[in-house]
Amino acid sequence: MRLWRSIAALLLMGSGIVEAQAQGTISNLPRKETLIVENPEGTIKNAGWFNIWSINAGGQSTGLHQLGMDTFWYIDPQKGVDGVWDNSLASDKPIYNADFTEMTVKLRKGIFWSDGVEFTADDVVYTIQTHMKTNGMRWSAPVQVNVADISAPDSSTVVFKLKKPNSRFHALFTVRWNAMWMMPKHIFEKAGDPLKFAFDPPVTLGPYTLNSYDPDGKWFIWQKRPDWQRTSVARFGEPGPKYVAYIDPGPPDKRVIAQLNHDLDIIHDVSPEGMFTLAKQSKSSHGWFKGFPYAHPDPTLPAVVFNDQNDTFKSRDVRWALALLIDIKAVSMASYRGAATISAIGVPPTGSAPDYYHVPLESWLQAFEIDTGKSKIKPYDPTVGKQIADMLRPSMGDQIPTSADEINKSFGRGWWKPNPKAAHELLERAGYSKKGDKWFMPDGKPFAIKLMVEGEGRPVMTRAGSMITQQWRQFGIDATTVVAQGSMADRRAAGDFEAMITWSVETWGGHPDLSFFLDSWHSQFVAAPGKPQPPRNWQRWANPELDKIIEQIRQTGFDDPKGLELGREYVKLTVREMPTIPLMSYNVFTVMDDTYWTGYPSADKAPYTDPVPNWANTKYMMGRLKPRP
Amino acid sequence: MSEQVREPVLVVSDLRAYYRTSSFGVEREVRAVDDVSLSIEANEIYGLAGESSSGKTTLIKTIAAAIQPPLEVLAGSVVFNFSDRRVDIHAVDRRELAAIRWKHLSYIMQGSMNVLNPVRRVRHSFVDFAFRHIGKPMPEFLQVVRNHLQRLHLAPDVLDAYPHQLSGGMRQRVTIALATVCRPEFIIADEPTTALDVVVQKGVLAMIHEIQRELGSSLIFVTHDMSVHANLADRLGIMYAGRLVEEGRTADVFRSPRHPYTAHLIASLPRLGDTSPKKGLDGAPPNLANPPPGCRFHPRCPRASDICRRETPPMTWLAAGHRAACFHPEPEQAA
Amino acid sequence: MNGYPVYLLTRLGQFALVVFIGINIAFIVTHATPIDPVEQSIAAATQYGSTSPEAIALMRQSLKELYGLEGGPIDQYFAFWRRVAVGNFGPSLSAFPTPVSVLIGRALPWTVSLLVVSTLLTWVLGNLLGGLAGYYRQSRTLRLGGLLAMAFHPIPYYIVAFMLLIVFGYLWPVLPISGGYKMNMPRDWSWPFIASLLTHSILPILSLALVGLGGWFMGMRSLVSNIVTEDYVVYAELGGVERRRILASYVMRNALVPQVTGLAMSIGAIFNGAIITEQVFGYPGVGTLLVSAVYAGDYSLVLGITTVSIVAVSLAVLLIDLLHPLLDPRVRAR
Amino acid sequence: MGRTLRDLVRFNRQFASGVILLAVVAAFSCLSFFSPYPPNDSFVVPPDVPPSWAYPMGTTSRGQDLFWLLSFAIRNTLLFGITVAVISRVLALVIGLVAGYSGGLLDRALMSINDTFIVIPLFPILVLFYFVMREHMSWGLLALMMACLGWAYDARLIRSVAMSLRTREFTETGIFSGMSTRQILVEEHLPYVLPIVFSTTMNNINWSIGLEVTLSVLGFTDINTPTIGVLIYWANQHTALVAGIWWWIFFPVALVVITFIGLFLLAVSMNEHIDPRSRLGRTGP
Repeated sequence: MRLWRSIAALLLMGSGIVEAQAQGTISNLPRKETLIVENPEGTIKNAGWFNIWSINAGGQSTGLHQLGMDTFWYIDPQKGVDGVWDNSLASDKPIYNADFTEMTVKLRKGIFWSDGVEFTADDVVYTIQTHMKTNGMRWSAPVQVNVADISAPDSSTVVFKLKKPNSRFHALFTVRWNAMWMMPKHIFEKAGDPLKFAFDPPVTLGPYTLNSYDPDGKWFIWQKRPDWQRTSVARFGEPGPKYVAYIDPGPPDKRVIAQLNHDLDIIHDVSPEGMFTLAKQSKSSHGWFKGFPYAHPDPTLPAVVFNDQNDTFKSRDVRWALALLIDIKAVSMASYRGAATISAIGVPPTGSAPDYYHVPLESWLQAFEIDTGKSKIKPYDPTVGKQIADMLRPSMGDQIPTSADEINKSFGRGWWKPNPKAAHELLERAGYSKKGDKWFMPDGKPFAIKLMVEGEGRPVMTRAGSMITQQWRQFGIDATTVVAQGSMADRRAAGDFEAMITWSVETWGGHPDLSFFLDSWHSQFVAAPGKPQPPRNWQRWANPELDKIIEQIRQTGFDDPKGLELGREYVKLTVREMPTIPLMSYNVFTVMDDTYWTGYPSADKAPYTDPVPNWANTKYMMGRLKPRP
Repeated sequence: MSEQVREPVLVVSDLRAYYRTSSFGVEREVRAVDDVSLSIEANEIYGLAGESSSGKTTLIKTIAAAIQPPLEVLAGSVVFNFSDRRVDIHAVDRRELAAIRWKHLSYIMQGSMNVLNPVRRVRHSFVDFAFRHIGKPMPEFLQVVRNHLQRLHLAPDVLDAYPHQLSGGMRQRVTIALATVCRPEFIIADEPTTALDVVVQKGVLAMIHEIQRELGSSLIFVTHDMSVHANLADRLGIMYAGRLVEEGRTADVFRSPRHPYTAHLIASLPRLGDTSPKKGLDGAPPNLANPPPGCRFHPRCPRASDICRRETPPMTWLAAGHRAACFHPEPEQAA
Repeated sequence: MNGYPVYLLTRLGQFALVVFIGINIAFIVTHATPIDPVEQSIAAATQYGSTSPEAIALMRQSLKELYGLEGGPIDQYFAFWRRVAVGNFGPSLSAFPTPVSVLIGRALPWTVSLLVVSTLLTWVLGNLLGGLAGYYRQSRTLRLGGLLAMAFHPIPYYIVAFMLLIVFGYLWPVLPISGGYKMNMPRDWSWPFIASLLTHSILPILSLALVGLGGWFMGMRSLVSNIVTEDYVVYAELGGVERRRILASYVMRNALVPQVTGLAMSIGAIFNGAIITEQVFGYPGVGTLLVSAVYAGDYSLVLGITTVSIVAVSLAVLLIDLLHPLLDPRVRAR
Repeated sequence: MGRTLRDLVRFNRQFASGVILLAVVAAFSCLSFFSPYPPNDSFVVPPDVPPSWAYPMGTTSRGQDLFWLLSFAIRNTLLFGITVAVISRVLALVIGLVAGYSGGLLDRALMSINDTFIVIPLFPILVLFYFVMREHMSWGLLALMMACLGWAYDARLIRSVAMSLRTREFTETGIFSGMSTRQILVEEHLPYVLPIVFSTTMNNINWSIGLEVTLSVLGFTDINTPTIGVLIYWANQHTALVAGIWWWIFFPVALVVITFIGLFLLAVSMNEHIDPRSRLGRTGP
């Protein structure tokens, strides 16, 4: 039949096209010189927009802020290439005057923009003044709140005059994920309104410059500057990859497939199962840890965040009761299949934090006691980390570390031991009562909790949430999980939730200072119910003791050891009050493929930076990457 | 009238055509045409009469070889003697059939109001049906068509009309024009005027008659309207329950029907000045899926006897050119 | 024959009404969402980075001014219609200050070409095969084809796309499963670029086609098997008209009339399918844009996309309806 | 009607296979009442066990017995489809009959609304609706919403039948004998329209289940109610496909495809039986 013949011909033609396409994922560039990285922002709506100083207009982690931008300082969430603190555009640490009303910055010399113009103090002054003049730029608000005046005594010195004392003003220019980036004066002063300028192509200060991008926002390719030696990272040697492509590889399944085909060198994050699959099926793929639990613990602390303005959660007894009903082992299994690093206290168990907080406070925690009114209990169980390791060992075998130290690093230390009896007593003291299988609130209504999770955006947290509601349900509380896909940020800010899985604690990772998040927990910033809450005190918790701690930190230098003491005070306070239930660090399954490149950061051999590729700190990774011989 | 004696143009012998269906597991056989024989001479108009579902339309379809499942021809033959060939219409292949149709044998279908393609202009139908037979280049062909239409007193611009723009009568005339444009030797017409009002009907009948005269074709047509038969047919066949029960010259049949069923048909025709009440026929026409044994008319026949219930009466010549299938025919009426 | 102008006017009026009602529904639903674009922007700007609550308050104020979100819903409603009238939906709130029309303009060609190609392909192929299957009812190949087409037909777009993804992306990875063309390929309309476009569109088109084909196939087949018994077809057969001519000019030609109406009725559903397919295959287009706009609370963009799709779909329906009288002379006369 | 159904089962192969497929699905969904586990609890059995005698469909990565979980899911999915179909049938019937019977301005107004619903892209509207309702977006509400969007196509069909009925003799008789419009519609016209309604129901169930699956898989529903879509959603969350937990994807997809084909066969064969001329099975409601 003729029909069949034409169908066959069509198929043949089709397979010809497929054949022609099958070779390589990238056109016109040598794969061996290209690093392909996932950009978790996905598809960029407005791909041709590189003006990172306008809010939310284009992509950020498209390589733009990792490879193209630069600012004074970087704090590494891990050990750092040359220490945690790196003077990048600055040649030295910030120099404050005695009452923290003036900050002087010494600039590094011999740094050039990618178009050959030298970077000087004029660029810094221009950047600050533009933000002072223009409303609605990304850093306009913090600049306008803090800076009274800026001046450049010479081409390599800038002096900030502050409106009021601020011992942490340098944080604005210290990269932890990102910071305020420097603008090229010679480009922007000719561009007119800085809010309406697309900055395409971007003139960069980093070691790479834009090669090409997809107008539909699926990929961005950067190329090493021939004059990379005139950038701040030249100190650490020549960056390895000639080209770096930041792409949208699609949902987790597609990312795994892409890396199995060696078409994606760094996956930003996948599900635990995807990680296990890659570990099993691909010899060249590996995570931050050599084996289980693979993932990189980000210095963020997912927790059950209560809306403490909600009547139900105003009572510390209720909050503690709910904490004592959680079996963290089951949550760890359900969320990360055991690959979580748990933390009982309000500091993420990552970077240098365990040494500063978890270890020194261990004995205090073990002695910590709560009085339920009927009994006194010591809720802390220091062996939970080990229990998780033991639980995993039968199925995971030698991948599970055996030394106590490694277990602590990988799985965390202790947590609260489930204690339904104590929870029962605490709830009764708070006026709750159990009738039959169900708990009732003091007003006689059934005790119901809606726990909000983010859904597909953070699948692991969604799983943790549904496990926790299951545990609460089994105790007789009518708990359900609510998916706030896409509307999470809004509802979190608006206080439109009862409890949610999110984090209100983020730290530098490599530095013990907690001001990064803690300053915003001051009661002066707590919004009235119904009004939007600024980050990051999502729990809207106000406590005079905490205010005192924060006020003292404000008057203490960044590196002052007194800061650490105050940090520990904060930890003890939050353990007693339980304003949120800290669960674990946010472990990111960043998977790196050795097929084309080696030298990625790793926990045991090379903890020089965080591998999670949307962090601007990953610029340090490029210098360490070497083509696989 | 032509005196020349020639072989009949159409000879139908012992034709048997049943509808065979099987739906929901039940086999059904409807004996729509059972052992029918007849012949039609050149230049003759043959009328086929009978009440609805008497099998007359099925017979005519079988003659036209317009057979589609579930209709099946089980026995007998339909043979045409055309000027250049002799054709057993059920024995030839599609290609030959296509060559015969319209050139030698054309067909005016029942419900011919709807036989024209509703989404195309009339001209296209003429081209599709007749172009290959006439064998002339397109402009000349269209001229032939136009002339033909004019001859039938139709304005040639009907060619540019869509069927829905024409009245029922017009459409019927166009269909007749379409059926006759190739000057066929044999025309089959199934209820050509049924749906038309009386005035239009008259015009159409006159037109059929005229064109048949002019072409010298033979014509077989079906209608249940006895007055049309009286006006048009040279010879008349009466069908009852799938069988031909009487056949003769129209005048003879009307004057002296021999089969009791024919007699009843004719007696029930209205006549001017006759006000006597018409006697109806008892019972209903038989179910052809399960016809009565013997003469199929016997349950309703006033003259039926035992033999009628047992045996099928054969077609018997009762007078010159007049035959009927009855054991107890009506007596002949004098002229 | 004054039928056509009247028909035209009625249809145009209907078109205007449909667009009006549709856009109103979209406006109401969009503005009922609790998502605040300012909060979304702040969340995006402060995510991970350092923030001070005082600065956030300032930022919130200046963003509100910048986005022009002041004024009640009524003011916004009228402002919106003014903007629709001039075809300018204002700046996108999640890609400020890029105009919504620029973003849509960039995405629309992908969706439109995906839709047009797959719809035409499906419709033509489905009708052709269905027509043949209805006419040549004995053909085994056509029956088999029909069975296959029908098996896919009742399955929703998502599941079909998902199955294709599994088969061609994982079990037998021969086709690209994401993106519109190969990375770093210059868009110069050279042969390799076109080939790349084609290969990347195979799966999205296939998923739309597999679902759609069965419907047209069955519709046409049953239409044809009814039309075959119509007097004019029987008559044409009796008239010895060539079979191919009967099939084309008599059977199919008449069956097409309702199938064209059917096409108009199903454009909306096919558009839904395209949005879903874009999601599954990471294919650029309006669907991808829409979902990300919804997440970002960018209701300028959401409303822009919904308006454009309502207008585009109704326009397609209108065009098909205007074509209808050309196919069916009986409509013209009415 | 009963006799017709019996005949259809006995002699129409399409209908019979549709009935068998749906009976299997329905029986399976009834098993949910005997499930030893509550549907929302996880880690009640060992995770990731392939299909075996103990777990005929294997277990999920969340430690749920897929067999029992799936029985809940298909029950909820079917209930959802039926709910949407019933509500939207009522709407389609009322609007179709009223428009077809009354004609004139009312007809034109109703049909304009009707055409809007046919033309309007439903998917964006449903997604937006999810954002409006958020956690109040229960299963029932989604069903109601879909019913409100899914009546248009069939209302048009019913209207055309009602229009032809209007010119029939019994309508005239009804009017002359003083029946009210409501009486005429309910007592005279409804019986003619019901068979069509019945067959469109199957198509409508198919349509609504399809959309529910799509919305759920993309995460736009309440994940506390297990449906087929929610099941696939969780499987995707655990990258079940690349992790080799194929049964978690395969069984829900297979079951829902069986349901679709079963409903579709019923619709097609019933439609052929009722009205061999009508066309069926177009995409859309």
